[in-house]
Amino acid sequence: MPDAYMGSILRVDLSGETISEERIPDSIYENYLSGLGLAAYILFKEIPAGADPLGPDNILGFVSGLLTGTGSLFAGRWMVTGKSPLTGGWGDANCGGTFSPAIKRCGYDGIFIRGISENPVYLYVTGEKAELRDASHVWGKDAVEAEKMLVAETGPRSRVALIGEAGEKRSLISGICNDGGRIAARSGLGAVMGSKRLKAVVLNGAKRIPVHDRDAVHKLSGKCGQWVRMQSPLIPGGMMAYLGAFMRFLPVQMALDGMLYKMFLRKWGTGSMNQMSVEMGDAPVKNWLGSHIDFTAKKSAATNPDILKQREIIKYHCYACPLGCGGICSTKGKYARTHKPEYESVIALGGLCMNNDIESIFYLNELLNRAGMDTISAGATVAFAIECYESGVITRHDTGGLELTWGNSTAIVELVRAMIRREGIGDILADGSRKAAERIGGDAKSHAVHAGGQEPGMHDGRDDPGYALHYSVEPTPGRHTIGSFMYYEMFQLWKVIKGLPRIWPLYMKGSKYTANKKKAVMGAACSRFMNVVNGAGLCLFGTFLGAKRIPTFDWINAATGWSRTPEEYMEIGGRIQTVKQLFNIKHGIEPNNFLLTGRATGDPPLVEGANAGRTVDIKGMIRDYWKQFGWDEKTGKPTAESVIRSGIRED
Amino acid sequence: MSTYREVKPGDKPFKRAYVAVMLWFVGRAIQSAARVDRAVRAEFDALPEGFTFCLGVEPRGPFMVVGKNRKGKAKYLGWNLQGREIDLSMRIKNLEAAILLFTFQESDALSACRNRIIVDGDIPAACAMMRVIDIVEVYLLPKIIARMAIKRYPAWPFRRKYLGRVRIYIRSVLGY
Amino acid sequence: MSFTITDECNGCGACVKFCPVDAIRGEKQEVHVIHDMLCIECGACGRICPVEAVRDGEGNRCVPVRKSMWEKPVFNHKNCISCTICIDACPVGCLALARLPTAKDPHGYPGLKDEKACIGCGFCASECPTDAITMAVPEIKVKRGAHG
Amino acid sequence: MYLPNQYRFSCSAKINSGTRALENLPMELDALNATRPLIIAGENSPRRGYVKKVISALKDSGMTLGVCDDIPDDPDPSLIGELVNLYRHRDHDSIVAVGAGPVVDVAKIVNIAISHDGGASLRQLEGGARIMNPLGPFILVPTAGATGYETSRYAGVRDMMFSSPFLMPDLVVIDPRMVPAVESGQMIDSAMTALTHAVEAYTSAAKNPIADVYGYAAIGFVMKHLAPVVSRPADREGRCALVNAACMAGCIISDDTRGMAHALGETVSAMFGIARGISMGIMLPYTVAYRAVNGEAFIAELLLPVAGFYEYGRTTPSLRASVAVTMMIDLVRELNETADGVMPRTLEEAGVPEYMLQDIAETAVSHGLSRFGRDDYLTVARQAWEGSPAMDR
Repeated sequence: MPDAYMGSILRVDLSGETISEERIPDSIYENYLSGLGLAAYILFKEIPAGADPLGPDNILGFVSGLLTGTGSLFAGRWMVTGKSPLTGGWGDANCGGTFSPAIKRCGYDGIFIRGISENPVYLYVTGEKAELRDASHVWGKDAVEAEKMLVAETGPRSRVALIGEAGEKRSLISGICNDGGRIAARSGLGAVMGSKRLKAVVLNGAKRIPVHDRDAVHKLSGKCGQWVRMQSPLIPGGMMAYLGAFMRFLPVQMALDGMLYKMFLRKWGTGSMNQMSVEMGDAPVKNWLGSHIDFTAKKSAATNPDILKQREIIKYHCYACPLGCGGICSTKGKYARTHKPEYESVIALGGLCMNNDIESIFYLNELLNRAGMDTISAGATVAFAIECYESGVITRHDTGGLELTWGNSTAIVELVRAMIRREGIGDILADGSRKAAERIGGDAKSHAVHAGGQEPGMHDGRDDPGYALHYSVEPTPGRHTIGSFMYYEMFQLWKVIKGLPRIWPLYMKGSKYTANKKKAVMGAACSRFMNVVNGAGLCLFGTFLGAKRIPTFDWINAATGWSRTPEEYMEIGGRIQTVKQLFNIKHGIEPNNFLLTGRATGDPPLVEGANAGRTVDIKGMIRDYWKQFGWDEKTGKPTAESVIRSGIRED
Repeated sequence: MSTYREVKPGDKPFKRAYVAVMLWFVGRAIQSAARVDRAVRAEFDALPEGFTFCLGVEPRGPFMVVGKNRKGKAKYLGWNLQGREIDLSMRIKNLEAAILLFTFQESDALSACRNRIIVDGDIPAACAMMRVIDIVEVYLLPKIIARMAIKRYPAWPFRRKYLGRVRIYIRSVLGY
Repeated sequence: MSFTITDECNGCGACVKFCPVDAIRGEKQEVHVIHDMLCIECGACGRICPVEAVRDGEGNRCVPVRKSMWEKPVFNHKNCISCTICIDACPVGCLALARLPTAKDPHGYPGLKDEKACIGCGFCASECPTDAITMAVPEIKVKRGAHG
Repeated sequence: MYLPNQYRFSCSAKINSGTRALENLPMELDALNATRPLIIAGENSPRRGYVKKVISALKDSGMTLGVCDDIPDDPDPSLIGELVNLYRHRDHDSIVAVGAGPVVDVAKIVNIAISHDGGASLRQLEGGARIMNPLGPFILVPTAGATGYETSRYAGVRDMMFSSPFLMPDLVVIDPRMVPAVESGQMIDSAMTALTHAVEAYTSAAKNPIADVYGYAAIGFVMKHLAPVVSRPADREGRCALVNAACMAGCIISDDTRGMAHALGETVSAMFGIARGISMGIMLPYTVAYRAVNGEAFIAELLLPVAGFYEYGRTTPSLRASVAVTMMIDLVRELNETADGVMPRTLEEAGVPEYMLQDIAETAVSHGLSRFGRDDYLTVARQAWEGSPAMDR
């Protein structure tokens, strides 16, 4: 009898319209956990080498986490996985809301979909049966509207994950939405769903999720909840910019304790960092060319977290989340309500494009959420287009009359609209900046910032080299949710795992930028740990509380009845990382090709601002990082030895 | 429902009393004027036998009734409408309008234009009665006030005006 | 372990109406059957069955309870961390998050949105990680009749 | 004056306007055979003393009144049921609605409900032309803020919408005492709504000679009195004229006359939280200009009520439409200056971002209030945003 996991998956073949259930042996869960690990294992095995990401062979996997529904907190993340059409390698994206428990309540740990349907369909799953239904009436509708229609059709308890217009039009930067505009955005998996003509997955189950020792889980959760509720008065939101500026001047760096960041999150959400990040050099500005000198505190004042908070109607809590960093906000215009724009969206659509019109950011955020397009990639692509326009690579004729200058919010909105509809220049840009640069040709390539085709998140590797490292080395490049040195500080893994370097409360800033073995160990630990976290379905923000305060490993033990040490879990994390890397190798990816564009790593370095003169020794760090996994340090390919050691059978 | 309430709007006893007194006096004055003034008598002569006229305030009064008795004389018939057949009734739509009229802020002609008076009956007779009332007002009121109350102030010889006024006042008060 | 129905069942169909997962099938006036893969052991059928024909997972006879006496969740907002686990745990979806009417707190707290729909299964209470929910029979407002 | 091939005009509303017009209430009620009126008033009416004045007008009538004076601005449909119960259980036989906007809507719907007892539920009577019989006695006392919907054939609360000529009140009592000087925003809001109704009815293809006269008066009153009233709120006659204009405009609106300014104004209002009259007022000149340029026949006639005989007579016929537009824009400019900042001149000043214009056009089409298409709306919205009306050539 499985505990914590449901023990089976649902397989759907859209071409043959067959649906089947498959039991997964316990050993798989023991070796790969559930969630991301389970998906990595299945997709690595089943997607044939060189498969077309938008073809019938690609498998789209919706997976829940191992801890979801067991009573552990922060366990509300679901993941969508597949071969990414954006990078050509492993693709996964991660989202909150209420979809994750819904997968398990239907009795599955994952739903894996292959094939291509002839007509638009949606998958309807209850605890009893699964079927494909006609979706022609919702095809073409935006994600929020379509979700409402599907919920009205199938009952109020239905949970829906679906694509918007961008996904339908196979924009390579589209994602999959749920819960009224939350979106698993990265890796372009919306396009995969669109290519399968699968509009939505509608889940309506009510099964109970088995737990080995519910009381023990609850006890751990109760303690963790205490930490989350602890809140002290904070400085006003307008002061955050000055705090950032202060930190920019300090020669020493304070190790960030996750409790402080948690308090920011609970009060303002991720938007707490909007201004601070620009000031301290964490947020890229002007398509990674600018700094706080270009986008001054006065300009960014419109993104003051207090201003965003004023529009909050109610805090938004994902499933099992005591933190509630999200918010439902009122907004002007066509849509009365919107999810509060996250930090990444605000910077990508704001500072990166030099746009300080907060109203337009709210609007773009809602527009992109409804269309199911990644705000980070869309913002970065717009910034790329603006730079092209300003430097004369594209002209007014190409843009269809749009005056694409820095900060022209009207033009930015028009451009994003065109991208969603794939009209005019929007059609060229709708697949992200790398594809756009290829299409435009000429000098455009030098203006695109990406790693392996995916635009990096809105954290500057020149400020925290850890980001640059993970943008470049992960099987899903350009991701800011895996690791960085700041994350490592907050994870506080050394407190529960032996052998990991500890961070002192104060250290010299300069030490952050040296590439050495310690950094590689830290990076690898982050990667391993995040694989465990994603296997368990936990939220990154929860893990920021610190390993002592959020009992990740204890929760898994209590929920499954296993008794493993944190080190063993980290090994599982490593195994998942290796499988993902093997997936990329299988599909012909050279890991070296995922290197982040030089501009974002300080090559050439900036001349002014917080990150002036800094260049990240990215190649050195990558070498050390790969060595940590026992992979070939030049090519990044897992050696036969490392594969055998991690217990992966390539059958 | 939180605040439904029933309201009795109440009365306006003073205004009502004032209007009643005025009506009573005007009624008696018409009666006397018909005896004193030739023009008034002529108007009454033209009216049919047994003609009754009432002036009053909607909806609950007060009223006054003036009639032409069998001898062809105008007679104040009191305030009660009950049991009478009224040939011509002029009713002021509300007490406030009556106050306007009887405090001479508004002439009866103006009042009629402003849709405050309902006339029920023969129109020539109504016009005749309006003329009578105008004349009576000239007798009763000093020139300054009367000028506001009637359309055009007549130029009467001294005898008619002042002697008539004295006679009418005496007759009205004494009631013969 | 699934609940079961014995042949004492008179086929009245009361349980079908209350089963949140549509696990009970059967013709009217005939013995009904609970689908063991679908049953979530909420016990609503046992509470409503007028002839005590339902056995729980361990085979014990379920005792019917008058519907007004079914237990309903009571929320202790002091302990509550708004994690929404209870909302998802509810098989009939009768809970919802809402801001407390008096407090300035921008976080929503769970409450019974649809009291009539509640089947008293107690899943919300059992899944609540902070024991902020207790199940209790709602106090009945005693109507003062003519006899005091 | 234009005589259509075929037309129909009906307006059951008797208007009783002027100083102490309220005092006629007892008599008028009597004429309607009503002895127990139910007074329905908004929640702000006790503060302004509206209900008190109505009650004192009914003094000496010997009637017993029911008073409900806390109808909120966003009434809940359940309220209607409660009022209907009250009406029935307390033996009322008529309704006196005191107020403007939602209060009157509630009162009208209550009147429908009490007149259709048994059988049909309210929901079945929704939409157009389902109410075939006259309703109970219904008297309206508009207060400051009346927009004209009060006297119209429409009533709506939340998603319930009714339309029937029988919804027009039997009597409208406009008394200057009930129209106190309010803040200029509200004054402009209601007057501009009335102006929009009147202009659209006056220029619509569904116009007819009698409606034209109503429209003529309404447009004239607003054009003449709005700016003076805003700059000098003590102007009692002006205020009374504006409420008269609103009532007359309300009498002539129907589905056929509500046009482009209406559709765009409502859309912008809903999307950006701008008062409905204000956004209609911004839109109105530009929609008129657009329609004139697109060759609609009756726009030139608009100059007559807008500017008066003299101006009309001395203007070349080909220029009349554009002069009318200019005069309406001038009115908006004047309001903008006198009522500091309450009345924006363009959509841009109203805080509408340029990139939202598309959405406005699309939403306006989806509301389907008039026959124009997305591109028409977009053009007009852009012109209103920039403040440059469409001109010939």
